[in-house]
Amino acid sequence: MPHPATVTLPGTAVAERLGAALPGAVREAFAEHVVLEPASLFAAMAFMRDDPELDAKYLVQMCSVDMITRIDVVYHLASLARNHIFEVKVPADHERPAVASVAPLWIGATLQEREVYDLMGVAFEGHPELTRLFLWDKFPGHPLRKDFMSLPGGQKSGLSQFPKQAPGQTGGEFRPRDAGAGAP
Amino acid sequence: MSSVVLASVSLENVLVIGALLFSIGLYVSLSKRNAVGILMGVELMLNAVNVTFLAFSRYVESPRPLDGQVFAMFVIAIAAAEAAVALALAVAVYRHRETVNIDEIDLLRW
Amino acid sequence: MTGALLTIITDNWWDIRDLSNLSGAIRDLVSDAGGPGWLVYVVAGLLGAAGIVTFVGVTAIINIWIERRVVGRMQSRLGPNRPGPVGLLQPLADAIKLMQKEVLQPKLADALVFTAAPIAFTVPGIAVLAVVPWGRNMTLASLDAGIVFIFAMSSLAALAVFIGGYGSNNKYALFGSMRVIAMLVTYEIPIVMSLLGIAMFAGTMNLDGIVRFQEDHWLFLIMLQPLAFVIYFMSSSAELNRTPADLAEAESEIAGGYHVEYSGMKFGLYYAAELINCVTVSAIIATLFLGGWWAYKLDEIVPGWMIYIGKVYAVYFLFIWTRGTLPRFRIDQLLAFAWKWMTPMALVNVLMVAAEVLIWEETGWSAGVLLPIYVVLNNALALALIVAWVRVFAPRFERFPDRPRFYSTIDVPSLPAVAPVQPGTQSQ
Amino acid sequence: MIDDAGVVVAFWVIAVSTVVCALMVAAVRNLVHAVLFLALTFVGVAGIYIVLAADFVALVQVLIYAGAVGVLMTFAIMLTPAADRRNSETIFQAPAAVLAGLVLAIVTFVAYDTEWRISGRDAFPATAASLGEAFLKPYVVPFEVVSVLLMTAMIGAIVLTREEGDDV
Amino acid sequence: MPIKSEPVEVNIGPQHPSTHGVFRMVARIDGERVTDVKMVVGYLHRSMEKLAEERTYTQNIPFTDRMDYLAAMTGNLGYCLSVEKLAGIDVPERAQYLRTMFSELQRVASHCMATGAFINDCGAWQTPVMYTFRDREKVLDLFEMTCGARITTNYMRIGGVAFDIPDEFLPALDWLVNDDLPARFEELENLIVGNEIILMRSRDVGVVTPEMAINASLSGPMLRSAGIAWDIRKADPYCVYDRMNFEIPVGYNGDSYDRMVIRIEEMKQSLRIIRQCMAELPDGPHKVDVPLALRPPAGEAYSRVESPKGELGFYVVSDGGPAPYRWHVRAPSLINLSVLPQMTIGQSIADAIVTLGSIDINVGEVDR
Repeated sequence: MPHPATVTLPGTAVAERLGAALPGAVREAFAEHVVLEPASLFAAMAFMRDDPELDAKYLVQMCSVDMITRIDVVYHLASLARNHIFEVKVPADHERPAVASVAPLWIGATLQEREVYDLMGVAFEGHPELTRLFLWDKFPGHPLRKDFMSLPGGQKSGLSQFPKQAPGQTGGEFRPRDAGAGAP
Repeated sequence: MSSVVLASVSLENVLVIGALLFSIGLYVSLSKRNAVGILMGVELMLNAVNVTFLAFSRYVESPRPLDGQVFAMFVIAIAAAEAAVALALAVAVYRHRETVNIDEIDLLRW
Repeated sequence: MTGALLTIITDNWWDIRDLSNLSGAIRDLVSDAGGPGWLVYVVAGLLGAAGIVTFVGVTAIINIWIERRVVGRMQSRLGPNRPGPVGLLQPLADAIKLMQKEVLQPKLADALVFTAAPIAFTVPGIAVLAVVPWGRNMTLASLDAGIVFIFAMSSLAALAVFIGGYGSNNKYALFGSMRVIAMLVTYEIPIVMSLLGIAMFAGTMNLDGIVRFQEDHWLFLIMLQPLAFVIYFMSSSAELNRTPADLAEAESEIAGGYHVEYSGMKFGLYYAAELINCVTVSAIIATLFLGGWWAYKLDEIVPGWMIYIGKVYAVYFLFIWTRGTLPRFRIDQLLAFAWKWMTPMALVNVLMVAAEVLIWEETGWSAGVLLPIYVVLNNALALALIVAWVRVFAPRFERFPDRPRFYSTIDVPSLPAVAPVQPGTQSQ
Repeated sequence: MIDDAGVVVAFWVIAVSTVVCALMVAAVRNLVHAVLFLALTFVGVAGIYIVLAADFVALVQVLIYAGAVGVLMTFAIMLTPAADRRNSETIFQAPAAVLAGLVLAIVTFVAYDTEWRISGRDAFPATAASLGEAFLKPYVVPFEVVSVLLMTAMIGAIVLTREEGDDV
Repeated sequence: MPIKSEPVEVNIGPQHPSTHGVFRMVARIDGERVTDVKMVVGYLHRSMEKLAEERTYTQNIPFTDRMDYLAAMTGNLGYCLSVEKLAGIDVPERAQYLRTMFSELQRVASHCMATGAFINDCGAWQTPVMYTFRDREKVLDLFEMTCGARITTNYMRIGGVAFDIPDEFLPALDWLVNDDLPARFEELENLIVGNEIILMRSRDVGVVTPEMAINASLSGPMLRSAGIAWDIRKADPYCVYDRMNFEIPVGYNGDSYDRMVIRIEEMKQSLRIIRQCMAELPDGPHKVDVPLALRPPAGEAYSRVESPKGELGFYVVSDGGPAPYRWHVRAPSLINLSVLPQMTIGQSIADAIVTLGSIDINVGEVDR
């Protein structure tokens, strides 16, 4: 008999279902994920969790991605009963990222939000005890941010110190310099 | 060594030791501030009494010499019961008054 | 003078089973030499004590090796085999290591109590061996209230443990020592009750007398008193806080128990004291239940004390066996077990024994007839009691409760979303 | 009259050390040390019993006093953590000392003054069996009364220290 | 008037014999009862997610061994699957069968470790741990035979497996799976699961209700012990799991006892899978070669694997460059811990240790 494979709901289906209930909650919808308005995040999440259709009772995982201009907080929600999974993103300001916390909705989110706060600096309002999870309290800055290395006095990061192209060559094949037979 | 004088242990010597223990017990129970301290004094006094009982049963002429030891056993049993109740009292008082110093436990009603 | 000395040890050197009562023999020797009366007791006492302390010292060393090898064997691994031919020098290596280790003392611990504790813990353990009969007349102090002496010494251990826990001024240590004292006090009652049965049957509390009773009536007391043996073994394994009752130094819970602050030779003393206490309890069980140095016809051939030490190690193996296999009780389960199971069973045992001894006294039948009946009766009764008690009182535990269900596909019931409960506010 | 030199030496050594331990109970500053010295005194007194040829009573003394009462005292101290642990004295210290000295003087005078009817018998043989007889033949009523007393004391202690919440 | 005993703050860990690594639990206890639990993690934080952004996709594979160092194979597999999903690489049949076989072997090894450590926490001093470790050694020897390493195997590559299995691998595996391990599991079951004291110590200890399990996004044995039949190998089959027929054990009341029994049953099911894999192992290439500096198209992918600890997910975001732009790992151990306070508060301190042992966390995975 055919094994049930997890269905990944397309962002548009989620957006249309969500838009019907909470107009204005969805900023835009892509094939894989849906982007929510930060303001109506908590309401949208509560709706998605309690909606019999979406039934997102299982928060699979949450993390954050530093997109230089903004910081995306990514949630993967799933329904075990219906065996479907979908992705939700919330953009947050890059300098002082702040997003509503979903800890009151899922216990699983408590530790994961503390990790995102610790490594990316996203402040979650409404989290019962938002402290650093891994690093010690007086650690300067949040390591997973792309601009972390450019702290005053911070070293240059590993690979990025080598020039991407040899001098004077633009694109195309790399031409080795003429080594001149045995020149010192 | 002055063994001539002390060649033997007479009844009086043992009674003196008993009296010494008794007076120390009396002093401790009268002068200590802590309830448990007082109980220690009482226990010492009871021990002293036991020593004298056994001394008499060992030395003094009597139809049933073992009665002294029977009495000593009864004293030990009762002392244990008394210690248990007294300490239970001390703990109960501590629970209400947060202290076991007898100076501060003077109200008849709390 | 040397002639007199030789009379103590019979002509063939290996057969010292004729060594009559230690102090009696020495009294003849000293009185021949014209010494004052009281000197005899001092010399006899010292000699006996020296003998017992060397036995204890040697046993402590050997036991470390035996225990680690046997437990190793049970865990399908080798156990110490590096130092010495088959790891025999391992205990020596441990002892030397412990001796040269620096003895740390926490700053706030009060010195007097901190140093007194290990000594106070070891002395009662060794003192009990003075009462135990090693051979036909080889008892250092055959007190006529031997069993009460054993209780007295084991009750002293409670105070010593407290001193250790309180002295080292450490939260874990105090926690551990409180647990141990609760256990010791709880388990003293079943111990006293179970040995009461033995004293009643043997008619005397003198350990020599008990062994002679077993010799005269040609049986081991374990046959007459199986229930007492079971109760005594279990409660003494709790008294010695060995698995399954090693609550005190439950490593996985409060690391270390009452001897957590000790290091160097002080810890060595605690470690040795635990082994010595275990040997002492094995010695008591061997004497009271397994007939001490007497073994049917065997003790004519083999010297009595060899049989006795063999029995001590046999019982000691039982303790190692339980230590090797059983997991640990929780403190409340342990105490409930003592109050709800051991003490009532011990009471029933005492009543049984009283009835039987009364019948034996009143009817005046010969022991030869009555004792076999008692043996069968007691064993059957013990078995019935244990099974009935477990059936009635033990919580319902079938061997393999509710096997897990097996699903070939996922099946998740649609459950209501639950409001997450923040910690601390949960079911209080 | 005990005149065997060894026993006399033993008696005086034990007696003096017991009195010293008793004095330490009064003098030592920390309450827990006081309890430990008390336990030592109990063991010392047991030694005196043995010299007075009461071996069974000595064993019972060690068992009940040093074992049980000692532990009872330590539990009492542990159950009252906030109370001060100093072995301090009240204002009645001086009068207490005087009274104790007076009692000591009177008892020693009486001891040495009256001439006791010393019996010439030797020390008792093993006393355990005869004590058992004594308890069950002449003193059976007090024996039962004491057991009842112990029961009531136990129940009293439990009732005093039980809290409402405890499930007994 | 309750006895005023001031609560004591007890530190369990980080150097504690029973916390499976440097995990610190600060428990406030009142007598024996635990009144408050605070978890302190981060002692083993190596910030792998930052390092991964500096290395190419293939160079990141060794990180996955060192996260859950007791289940390296499933770590490698999870990561390779997510990159293959991102880059659209399909893996030859033989590699898929080998991957399934090795991840099931890794499950047996990890569950052996978990069961042994759990019984050790219950107090059976070292004996059952020795038995389970002896069985785990045999599995590790098989790993060493194929990829040279016992723990940090680094065996899987993007597009297949690093080496093909040597000739003497299959006979050895056949002996292990058919003759040796079933008897060992029988022995383990009788020695421990039927043991009265273990039953007393682990029944109704650390109970998780089904609703709380889903809400706290638990996974693996934790979820299945609460009575929810959810397993990624069944729900979202990867490799060749859809061709295997096996069953997932599910418990009743979510206590430590159920978790232990489930782990032992899962080991038996793993043996079943391995037997089927060995029977249907096809020939063919064990790897499709992928350029070393693989540049997957810009985009993101989340794929998940059923590791012994639970659902191990990899969320990889690529910007077209040789190194991943963002590399996030869903660590089942960390998420399974979020429900620890609810489970231990109100119980005795000894039960808290047993509960922690039954969750079977791996601090390398918690801290990453």
